[in-house]
Amino acid sequence: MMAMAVILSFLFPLVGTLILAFSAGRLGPRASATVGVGSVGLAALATLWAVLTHTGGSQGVTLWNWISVGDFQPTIGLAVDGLTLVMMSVITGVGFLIHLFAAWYMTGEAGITRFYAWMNLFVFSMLLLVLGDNLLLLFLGWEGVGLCSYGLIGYYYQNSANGQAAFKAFVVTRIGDVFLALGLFLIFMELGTLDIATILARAPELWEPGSTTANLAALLVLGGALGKSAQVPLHTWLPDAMAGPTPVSALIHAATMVTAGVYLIARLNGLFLLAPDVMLLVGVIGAASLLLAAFAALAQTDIKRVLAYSTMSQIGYMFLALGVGAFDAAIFHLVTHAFFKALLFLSAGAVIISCHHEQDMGKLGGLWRKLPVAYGGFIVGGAALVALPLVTAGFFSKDEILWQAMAADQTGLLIVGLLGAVLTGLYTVRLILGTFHGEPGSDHARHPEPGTNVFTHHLPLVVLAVLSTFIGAWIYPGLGELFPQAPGETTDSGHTLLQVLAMGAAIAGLALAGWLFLMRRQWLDDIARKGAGARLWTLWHHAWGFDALFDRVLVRPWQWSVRMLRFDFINMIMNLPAVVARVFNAGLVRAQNGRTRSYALVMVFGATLILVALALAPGGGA
Amino acid sequence: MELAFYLSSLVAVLATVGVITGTNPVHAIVYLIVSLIAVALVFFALGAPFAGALEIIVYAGAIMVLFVFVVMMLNLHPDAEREQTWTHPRYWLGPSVLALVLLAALVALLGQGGVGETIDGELLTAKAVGMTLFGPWLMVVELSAILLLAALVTASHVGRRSNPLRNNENRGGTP
Amino acid sequence: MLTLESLIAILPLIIVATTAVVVMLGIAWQRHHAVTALVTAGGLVLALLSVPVASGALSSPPLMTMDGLAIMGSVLVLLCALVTVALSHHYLTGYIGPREEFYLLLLCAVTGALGLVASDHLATLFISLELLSMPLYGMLAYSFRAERSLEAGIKYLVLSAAATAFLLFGMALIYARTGRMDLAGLAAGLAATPDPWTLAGAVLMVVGLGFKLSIVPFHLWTPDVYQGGPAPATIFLATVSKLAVFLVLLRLIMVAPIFDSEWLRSLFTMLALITMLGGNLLALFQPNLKRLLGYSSIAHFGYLLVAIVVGGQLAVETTGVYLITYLVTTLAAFGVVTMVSSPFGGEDAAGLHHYRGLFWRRPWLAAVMTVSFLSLAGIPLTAGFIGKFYVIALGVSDARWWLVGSIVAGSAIGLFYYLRVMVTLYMPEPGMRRRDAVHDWGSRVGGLTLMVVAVLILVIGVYPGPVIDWVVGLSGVS
Amino acid sequence: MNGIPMEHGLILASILFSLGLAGLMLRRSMLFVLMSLEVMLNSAALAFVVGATAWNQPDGQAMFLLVITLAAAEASVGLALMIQLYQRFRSLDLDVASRMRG
Amino acid sequence: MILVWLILIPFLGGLLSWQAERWSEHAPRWIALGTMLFVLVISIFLWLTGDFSLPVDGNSQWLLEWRAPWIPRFGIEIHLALDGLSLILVALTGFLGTLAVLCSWREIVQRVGFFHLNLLFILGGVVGVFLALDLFLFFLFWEMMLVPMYFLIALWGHSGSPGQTRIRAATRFFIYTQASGLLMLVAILALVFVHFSNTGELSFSYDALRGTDVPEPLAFWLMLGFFVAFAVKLPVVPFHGWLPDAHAQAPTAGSVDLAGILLKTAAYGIIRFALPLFPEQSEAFAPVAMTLGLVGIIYGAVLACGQQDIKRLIAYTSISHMGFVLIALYSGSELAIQGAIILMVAHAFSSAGLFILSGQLYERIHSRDMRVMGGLWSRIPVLPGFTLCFVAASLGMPITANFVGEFMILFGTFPGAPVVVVIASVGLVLAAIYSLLLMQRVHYGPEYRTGPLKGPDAREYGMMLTLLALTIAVGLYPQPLLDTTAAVSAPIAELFTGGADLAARAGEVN
Repeated sequence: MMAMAVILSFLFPLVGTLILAFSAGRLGPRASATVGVGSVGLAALATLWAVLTHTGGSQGVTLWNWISVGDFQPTIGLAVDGLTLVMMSVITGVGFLIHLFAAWYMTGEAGITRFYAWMNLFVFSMLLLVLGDNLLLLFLGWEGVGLCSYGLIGYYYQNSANGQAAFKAFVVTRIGDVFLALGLFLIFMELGTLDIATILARAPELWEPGSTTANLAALLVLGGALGKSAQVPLHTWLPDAMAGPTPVSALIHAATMVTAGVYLIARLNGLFLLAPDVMLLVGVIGAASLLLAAFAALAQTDIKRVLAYSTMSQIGYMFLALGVGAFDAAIFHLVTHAFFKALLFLSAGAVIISCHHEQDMGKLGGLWRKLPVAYGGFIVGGAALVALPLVTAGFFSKDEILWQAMAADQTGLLIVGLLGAVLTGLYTVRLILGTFHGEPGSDHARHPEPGTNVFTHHLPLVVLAVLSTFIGAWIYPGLGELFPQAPGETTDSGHTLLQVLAMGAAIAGLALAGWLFLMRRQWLDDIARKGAGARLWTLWHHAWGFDALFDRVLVRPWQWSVRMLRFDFINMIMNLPAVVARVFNAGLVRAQNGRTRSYALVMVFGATLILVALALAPGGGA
Repeated sequence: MELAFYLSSLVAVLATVGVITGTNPVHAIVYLIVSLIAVALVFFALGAPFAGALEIIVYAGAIMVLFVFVVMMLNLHPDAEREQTWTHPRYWLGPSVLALVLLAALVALLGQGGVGETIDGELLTAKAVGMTLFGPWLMVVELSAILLLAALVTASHVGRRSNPLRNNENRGGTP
Repeated sequence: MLTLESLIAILPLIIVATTAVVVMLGIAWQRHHAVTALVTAGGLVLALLSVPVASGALSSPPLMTMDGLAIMGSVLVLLCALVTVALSHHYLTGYIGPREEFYLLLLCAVTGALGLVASDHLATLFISLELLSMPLYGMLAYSFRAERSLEAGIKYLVLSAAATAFLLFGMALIYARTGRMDLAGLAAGLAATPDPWTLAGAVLMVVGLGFKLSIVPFHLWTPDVYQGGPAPATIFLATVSKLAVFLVLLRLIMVAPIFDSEWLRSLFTMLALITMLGGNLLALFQPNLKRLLGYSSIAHFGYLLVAIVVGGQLAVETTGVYLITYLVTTLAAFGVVTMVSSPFGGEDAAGLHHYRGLFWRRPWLAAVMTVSFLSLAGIPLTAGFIGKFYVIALGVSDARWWLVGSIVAGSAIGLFYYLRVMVTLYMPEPGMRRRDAVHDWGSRVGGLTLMVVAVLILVIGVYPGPVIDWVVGLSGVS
Repeated sequence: MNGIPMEHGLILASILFSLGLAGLMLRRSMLFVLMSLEVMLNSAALAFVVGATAWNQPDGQAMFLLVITLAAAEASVGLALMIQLYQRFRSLDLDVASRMRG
Repeated sequence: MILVWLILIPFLGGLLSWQAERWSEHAPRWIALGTMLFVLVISIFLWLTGDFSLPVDGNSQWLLEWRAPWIPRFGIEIHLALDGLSLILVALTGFLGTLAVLCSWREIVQRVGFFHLNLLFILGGVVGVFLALDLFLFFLFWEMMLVPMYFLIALWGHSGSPGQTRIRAATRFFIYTQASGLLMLVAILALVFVHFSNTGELSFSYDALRGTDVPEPLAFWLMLGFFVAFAVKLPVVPFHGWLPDAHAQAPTAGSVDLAGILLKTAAYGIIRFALPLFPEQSEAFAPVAMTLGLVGIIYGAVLACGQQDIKRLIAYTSISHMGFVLIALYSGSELAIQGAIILMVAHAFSSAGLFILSGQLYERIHSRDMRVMGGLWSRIPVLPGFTLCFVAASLGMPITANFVGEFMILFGTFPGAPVVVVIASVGLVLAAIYSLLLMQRVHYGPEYRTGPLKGPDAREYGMMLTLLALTIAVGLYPQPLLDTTAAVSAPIAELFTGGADLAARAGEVN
């Protein structure tokens, strides 16, 4: 029963993709949207069915044997447990809302069919990723997500910058994928299986905790997760990925793609527990990404880029949680983040469409009256992002993370987390103020066309807004029993203190932001315009210069070598015999000058040479 | 005997040098005849009078007359020969040195080996040669007869002066 | 002694010589092209038929032998001569001027070739070689009104005479050292270690024979003579002359111990190397088909020299098989040139541009050409591959890696120009003036012969068994 | 003195042979070239006679005869070609007849 | 006898289509199509009816076998045999042959009959290579297919710059392969003569020569002789020079055949001959071969990125992909060798797809230069989508057969040579770069010219769809292929470890 529901849940998007792909332009925009949205809607229903019929524990269903050579026996098989169901719910639920909103957002765009085909495939791949019972099938979904992101980021393909962004997203995540692949090779070699359950069972038996192999395997898997989840240093693709339509950004950031890394590490928790050093590294990377992205978000002018960096920052929180062994907290934050980030993106989308594709904060402003729904979405989503105490979902999940960090005695990480909370307040307020308050910066912002469609515009925003409040935190079931014990579960001392601290940080952030952006605007602008402040601004605006660094270290040498090798120097070397032959030919043909005398000369020369050689040979050659 | 051998050898060599360096065809032919006669004397000195006689009759007599005849027929003059340049060392040095080196190599090889046979000038009569030729060598003689026939046919064909079709000449040799 | 019975052994030679006399008388009586050709062909066929009789003879005349090698040589010489006659007939039909002498000269040359392959004595060797060459001067300069034909004749005469002088001097040195001129005698006289005189003599003989085989560096005459001579004369030069000379060289190696010295072996190795590579390198960009075939024949004899280097039973077999494949291939290639050149009295149509797009005008002729060039290049399913296979096998069996390596290198270089020619046949036709075979070439005697030869290339390539067996049967002797 | 060493006879032949070769390589006139060829053939014939007398055999002299036959045949054909050459180019210069090359 | 027919049918069909040009322009096409379909059907029939389990002791490893004496002087036989590997490759030949005929339907309008003669002769030769077991016969087919391929490129190639380049490309192809082939012939002959001196029997038979005891330095050189011949055709990097030119200049059908099956003959040769004949030497040589494979992966990928000509780009990607195959073949792992077979099949599909697509593009915009493309997505319906699919296949996207192949190779090789796999994995990133670069330059970006272009017709659509379906089918369920070739790969994999095992066992006994 449940197996059926699960199969249906990922079959619907697949069928949707196929219908859309092979319609070859015969479907109109409405029909395409209907198919595209409908298939995900059905998937969401199927997921709901699965959730309802789920009886606990892990249930599996094997469709067929994929490959079978010796020990290498990956199957096309699904495994469903609580984690899977949570992920599925997020993917299909939030995904459905995003699809629905896209029906409004994409109205009048060319290539709706292509858009929905990709979107459906995206959902399908992500579902496969979370459903796969072995790492190879997971990898299949993993790569599929990458491909779909490529197709969607490069959706407006006629602008080559978008193509570049898509390209970058794919290649950077592919670098992570290669690490994951290597991890797979190592795991298979050591454990002889790719089945996740078996791996988790066998790894502790075969590997010493902290052994090199375990560390290496965890490290490689982590590499894969970093790429997909846009953590330092493989994060550079994420801001550029904003080139796609906004619903795509929402899908990538909220429901799919970037959460894959978190899911992977949570899924392979047993593996990481065997490698404490790597666990710590996960936390550190999360903390680093958190801070780095928060600072970068402060200096952005494009609303979508602010959101992008905020995503990176929030994923940093999740990694932080994973790093301290609080897998449940990480997934919790993943879920709430999915709600409010989807809300924020969709609201941003509403603003952008209403203002005729204007997304520069400098050119927006003063919209709060004219776009009330979007404003509402931003307020609620922003509050959740800032983790406004008690009323928002974000507060509960973030608090959990910080508590776990504290419980794990990772004071450093805790401080970073708190600092991040302050910064979050700063950039969120800056974003909302810049977009909705103040003077409009352009004609587009002065005369926006608000969305009016209740079903495709208001409904998704409202639903997500509701989920972003404490209700969202409420409906999270808690997966504690699936994971190894988190540090915070054994003790409760200091939890209250922490909560106060967290609340304080969030409110401090907001207060600081209010003071800075409302009272000291001028002073702030002056600082940002000259001297060290300007340099810092530039540095933050370019997200600490990672792009420039990679450009110098990787891209340019690569381009240089491509240019150098373009003419295939090895082949040129191999052509040397041909050149030699040509030279010899020229020389020999010169001797064929047609003169009998010189023919005789050459002949006599040959004879003489032989005779002289004979005369000089020891004993006359005898 | 020995003296005759070396003396006529010297004459033969000198006359031959005259042949290859001469510019006047008729002079060169005369030099060649001298050289051939000198070689014939060498044959006599070696004890092969039959060979010597044939050398004079056939070579100096018949073949050289043919040369003279052709030279007369073509009415060649010394100036007709366009070898102005050949006095320049650049043109004769290489081939001459090559020929000398070859000679040196041959002489060196001749000096290295050998069976120590000497020629004591014992006479070998024409009869012995004839017995050989018309005994076991009969087939060879027949073959040389065909050789002469072939030469005859070739010479008669190539030597044709008149063209059967005058305009034919234009056809050939177009590049 | 020369007995009647021993004459049976050289029956083919006698028949050919008699035919020559008959043709000469015929010319004197009444010129008639077709009849002359017919008589010539008849004589050659008769000679061919008499080969089995001759091979059954118990003794051979003095200075000659009729062993397996000689029989093989005779058969090949006669067959090639027959094809040449057929092609000559086709070619000379378009010739203005007396045509009949050509057949007479050809018969004389065949007599020489038959004598050469059967020679067992330096005198026979020498006189047969000259008998083979002398008519060739005439044949090459046959259309002497064309400058190039005359030039070819003169060049060949002068250089060949010089080569003959080398050969004679070499013989004289050997004779001076041993006092013997029959090969058996040489073998007996030189059973001890070779000494400088005989080696020098052998080297000079190699120069003389190498010239005829156009071994590098004695090869320079080849392209000019090939290009200038009338096509049938070139064919004869490329097939009969080379075949006979090579066989006699092989015989010398097999019989006379001086030719078996280590020093000479390394000399032959060197010569083989530079001949293979030189011939192929020379041909690379050659636009004239006849010159190109000349260069190619240089290279092929370079390959064949491997047999001389290695020696022994397998070498004889290799020589036989390789020669057969080389002969059919060369006959076909030149045959096409003859076909295309025939209708014109002037210079032969040998420029590659004459053959551009031949496939779309004369598909079968182009097919013959393709097959022969594939065979020259040694591509499987053609006779040439069998030959190349044998040579490589021979080199490998004796572990002569340098030679094997340069065969491979030479083949690779060779491909370049063979392919160039082949693809030209199929390129779109140019608009420019072209020369062409007569329309009904395929139904004429020459054309039919050509087709048979081409089919033979394929048959030998696909099913070489019988040919190999035949050669194996004959190479057992000597 | 008991006879001439065979080497001396052969050295004489070698000298003549080399001179003939030199002539062949040096001269442009076909007449001289033909004469050089005669010299070379003659030197070879001399070598045979030297051998024959040294071994006291008739074979070498018979060979000599054959060589003379060849020389005669060669000369006749050569001269015939030379006449044609002269008719065509009004010159005996062999370098003129070098249209085929390459 | 059915094996003989498998080889003869293309040849006869070729002759027939040549002559059929007299009747009508389309007759040669239909005859050629029928011929190739016939071959395909026969091979599929054999596949369905065959039993591919590992041979039990005493049973022949061959599914079908046919032998007849040919040149008794050297013990040469016409010896044909078929096992799972040959069968799959023969079926592939039949399939790609069909595609080659189909994709030339419109492209070739001149000398149609002769074109199909050449095409079918190539395919006949290839089938011969896959079936021949006598080494002489193998060499014969190996060389024979070159001639028609040469003509195909030289006569029907794309006339890029005036006339000459395609002939140069064809000549270079021919010389490279023939010269290396001759080296193989030398090696074969040396092996035969060693066998002869050991046993007194001249034979070119595979079975007889397999166990030949060759003295050491020679054995290594002989192995190298075989390897070079196959390396040129595969192609392995220093010997790859012929490939980009040949691909770029060849007509679509030629490229399809070249990439799809001719390259596979080399891998087949390594599996069938180079490894079993010289197991110890090959094992010693494996590090070098793997290094060459790595160089090929990286070098091919880097060069692919620098190309302007779309077909050259695809050609260089072939070099990169074949690097994986080479690594696998010398890994001594059954998993990797099986993966190599899958990758061979997958690469045949994906590269054929890309080549056919670039052919179709060429028919529409008359250029292969990517600088004059761009923004084609909006101008041509459907084709860009297919391009993306095959590009995804080429970069090893899961679901496609290429992924299965590459990952099986990497999984299989990792335990034996982890460093190699790590470096090879860089190739996965590079594959992404060059594949997407193709997409980027051709279909994305601003439109170079405007105006819609014709979409695919039923024939083109059908070809693409079939290829794509097969790619995905193999990607999702490669097991039938794996089962068919298991009996071939397992013994090959054992060749390498065999020595070590024996040594270990000997140690135990002592």
